[in-house]
Amino acid sequence: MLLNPAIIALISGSLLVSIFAFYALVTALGILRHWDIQSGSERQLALERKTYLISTIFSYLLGFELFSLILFIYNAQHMHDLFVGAMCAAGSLNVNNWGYITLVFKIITFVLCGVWLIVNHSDNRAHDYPLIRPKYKLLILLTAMIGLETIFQTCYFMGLEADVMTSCCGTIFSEETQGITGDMARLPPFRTMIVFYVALILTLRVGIDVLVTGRGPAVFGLLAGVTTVVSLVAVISSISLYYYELPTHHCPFCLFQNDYHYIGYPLYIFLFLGGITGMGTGAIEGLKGPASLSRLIPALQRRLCLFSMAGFLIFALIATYPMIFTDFVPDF
Amino acid sequence: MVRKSTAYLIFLLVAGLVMAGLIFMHPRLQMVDYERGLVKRQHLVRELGLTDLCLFTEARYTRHLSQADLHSPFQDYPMALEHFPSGSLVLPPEHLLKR
Amino acid sequence: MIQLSGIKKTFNGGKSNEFKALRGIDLEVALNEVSVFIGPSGSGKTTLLSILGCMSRPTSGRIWLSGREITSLPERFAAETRRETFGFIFQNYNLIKGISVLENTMLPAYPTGMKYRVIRDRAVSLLEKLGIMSKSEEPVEHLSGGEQQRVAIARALINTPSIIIADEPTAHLDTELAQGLLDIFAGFRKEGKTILIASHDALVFESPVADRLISMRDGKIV
Amino acid sequence: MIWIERQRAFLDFTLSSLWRRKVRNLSLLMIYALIIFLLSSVIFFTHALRKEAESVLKDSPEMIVQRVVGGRHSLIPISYVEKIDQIRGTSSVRPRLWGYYFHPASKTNYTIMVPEEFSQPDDTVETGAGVLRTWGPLWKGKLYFKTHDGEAILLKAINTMGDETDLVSADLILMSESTFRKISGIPEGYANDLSVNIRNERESQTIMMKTVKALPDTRPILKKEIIRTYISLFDWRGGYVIVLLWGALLAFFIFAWDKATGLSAEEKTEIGILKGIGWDTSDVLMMKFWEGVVISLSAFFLGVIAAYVHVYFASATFFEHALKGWSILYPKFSLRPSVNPYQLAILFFLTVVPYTLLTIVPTWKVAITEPDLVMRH
Repeated sequence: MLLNPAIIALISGSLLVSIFAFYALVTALGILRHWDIQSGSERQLALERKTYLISTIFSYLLGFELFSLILFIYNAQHMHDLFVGAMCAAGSLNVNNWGYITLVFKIITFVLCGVWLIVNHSDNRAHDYPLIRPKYKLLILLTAMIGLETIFQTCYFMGLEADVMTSCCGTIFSEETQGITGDMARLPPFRTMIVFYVALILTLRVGIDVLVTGRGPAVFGLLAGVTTVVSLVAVISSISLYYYELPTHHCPFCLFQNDYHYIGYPLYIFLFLGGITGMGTGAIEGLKGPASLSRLIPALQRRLCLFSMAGFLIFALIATYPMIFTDFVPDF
Repeated sequence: MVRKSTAYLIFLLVAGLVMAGLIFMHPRLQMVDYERGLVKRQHLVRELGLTDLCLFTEARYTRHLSQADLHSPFQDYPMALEHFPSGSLVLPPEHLLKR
Repeated sequence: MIQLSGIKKTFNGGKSNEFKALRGIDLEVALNEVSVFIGPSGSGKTTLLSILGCMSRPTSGRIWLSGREITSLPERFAAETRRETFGFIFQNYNLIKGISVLENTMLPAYPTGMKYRVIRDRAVSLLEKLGIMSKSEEPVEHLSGGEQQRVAIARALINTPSIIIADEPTAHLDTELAQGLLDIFAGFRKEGKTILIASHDALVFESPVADRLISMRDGKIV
Repeated sequence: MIWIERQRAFLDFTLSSLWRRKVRNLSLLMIYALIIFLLSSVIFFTHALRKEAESVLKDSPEMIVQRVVGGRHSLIPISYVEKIDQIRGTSSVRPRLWGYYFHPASKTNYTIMVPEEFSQPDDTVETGAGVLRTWGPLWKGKLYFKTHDGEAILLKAINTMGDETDLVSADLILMSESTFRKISGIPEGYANDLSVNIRNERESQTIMMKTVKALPDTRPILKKEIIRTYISLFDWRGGYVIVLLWGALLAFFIFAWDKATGLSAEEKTEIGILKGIGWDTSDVLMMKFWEGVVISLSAFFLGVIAAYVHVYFASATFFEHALKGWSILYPKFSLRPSVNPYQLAILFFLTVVPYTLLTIVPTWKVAITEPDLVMRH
């Protein structure tokens, strides 16, 4: 177990977040049990008031999840010199089995939180809370994810021992490594980039459709999800190469370092902005059914779609920039 | 009269600028002075083969804490109670804790 | 036209201290009129006004405002309706102590997201019209009862509501001030506003301003 | 933008409302800022010390070889030098002569040391700046020493090292080898330990293993380990102080929570009025969110700026006492300012996050005040 301020902050922060998510979940389930929108009884009024509490808690949680994600990566970055062989966050996360799974869960909870808030926001626009059931059932999943994330993170920090031999990004994200990280690094950069640009262009094309005609938000949501994943793979397989100007350095974390002007932060933030709002566009498509929402949703979808396209575009610009303005050519 | 939120936002802006100035600009202004001292310190460390910072001078094992042996924090007797304030703050050196 | 049908309101339903404030009210109130609800205290006037003003929901029964049903609105929409349609003048003025007259006047417009300048100009013109502009920067508690009443009126008007609800507006005023208030109400009627007043002050219901008297007792209209 | 206008308006009201109870709110703000100040001072200070140790000790010898007798650090025969010299990869080995000297008059422990090349005569010493600060009155510019066999000698102090190197040299007294042996009583042919320079630092691990194999009674200490000792020392220390400060933090959060829960009847009426005149629950929550932002952000900025000034302009005066402990001699040092967004994020997480979360529920409880409350008398 290592004890540094960031670890204390992360563990205690996650614990608090889990407690609040759980509290909100219990409240939500209580609401579902007695919910009756037709009734004007005092109990129904009290329940409606509780919906405010849940929305408030989760909007705060989204902010904290983002912060904790950034702090987690930054801390992994900062700790790397405590472990033999670690050169950046990739190595610190690899010290024990919990590091990467914590990171993956943190990303998923953050994205889920964002999508949930989008659904919640659209539900609040209607007079009759048409989405209350699906929305609160989704909270079960979300809370479980937050809880698991907290447990994994605690295991990760508890299991840290200084001096442990670990591998650095050079080996984890290397073309010789077995397993998923190696697979991603082994992908041919050129073809991955083609897949990336095709996915991006398709998403934008469908996005324009959504903006102009209002058709195809579900496809857009799906494509946004796919593009997010493809983009992450593309970062590892080729985008990183251009930033490092090294033919074999595939690390997705070194981008966060000073040497690369912290470019990782805007890069990933815009990617997730695009991903969350894009998937949100799709997620509320299934909710057009209720009459009270049928008029509100398309307008909302257009706005989300616009944000999503802007997010992906800026991400693509940041990713493309070094390819144009560098002499470096990786050997394809 | 200035609108209250405007006044507050100005305050935040000023505080933010002061903070940013301290965090990002001040170190640069200090750089030259600091570097000069650092070079001297590094020089001295190299020349004399020093291994420790002179932060805690109250006892042998705190003054050269990386050179202390496993038992010196116990004051020569394993049952002795620690009684230096800094003894409660420092760990035995890393290489002795290795399992 | 405001229509009410079968409005009932029960407090602490199902408990030993259950209290039936309204026991079935059917009523139609015409717009652009001054309607005065009269009756002894505890007769349900205030409860009825708060239901009419979308402040609370009836236990059962429905209300239509110009044909739109407003009873089953969730809170956030009720608040919007309350803000945009109604202006309230409370018995105790209910101004927020410690903040200035001007800010108190502007408060109901804050959640609308209107431009600050617009709200401010409107508040200033209302305060000027009511003759208390000179005190606009003073904290409200420094004002006399009559002045506070006028601040409360200005606040009720800031969102240019079509319906004004006044609960015992003359309770703390001497005759002269009360008469002044009624003159202000008369002016509102001329502007085409609907005014609903609850009062057991003879000065109010005997005044020529009152177009219609609705008397209540024990939660019913009599 | 409607959204911005709304937020500005809520901020306006929050500020008016906070200003009304200025004594109470300012005292809350001050306590909050004080806590952030303490935490950030600790984090800034330990981080700066860690950085300093890393950069200063970068040039210390790659390996120190100590001899261990009976589990204790003992004198090492100089003949060991040759054996280590024969190990491939070492570039130079030299014996280090150093020790402690207790000066009874000032009740201070100094470090006496023999540099590799000492150009002064035997009866002079070079001292660190801290030595002359604490030694007491000199006699004709000379320091009075007692040798190991009780003999008194006077050594002239010259060439005091400047304040700039105090962090590593404050208590150093450099002298010639013969003077050192006279004072310390370390016999000829022995040294305290050996410092070894290694050509390629990556091989230090192998060389260390070879050393132990060749000389089983020695214990090599690698530079990497020394630096890591300092890194984890300061990280760990920062961690511990924060754990200790948890008490204070907790007390503050309970205080804040209590403040949020125990709203006075007057405040409740106010919320009731706001609801009555057309504010929605979410508007009240938004307004209260801005209240939290105003308090947390102000406290955060004030606390962090004050901590920065404390650590980097005032050399962490408040911590001097804790670091100094019982020692007489304390180095003068100024640290390289190195605050990064990472430290700010930690601070934010430790202070603002719990504060905000803890006030959600009480805030919500007030925000759902029934709008018709103001109509009931």
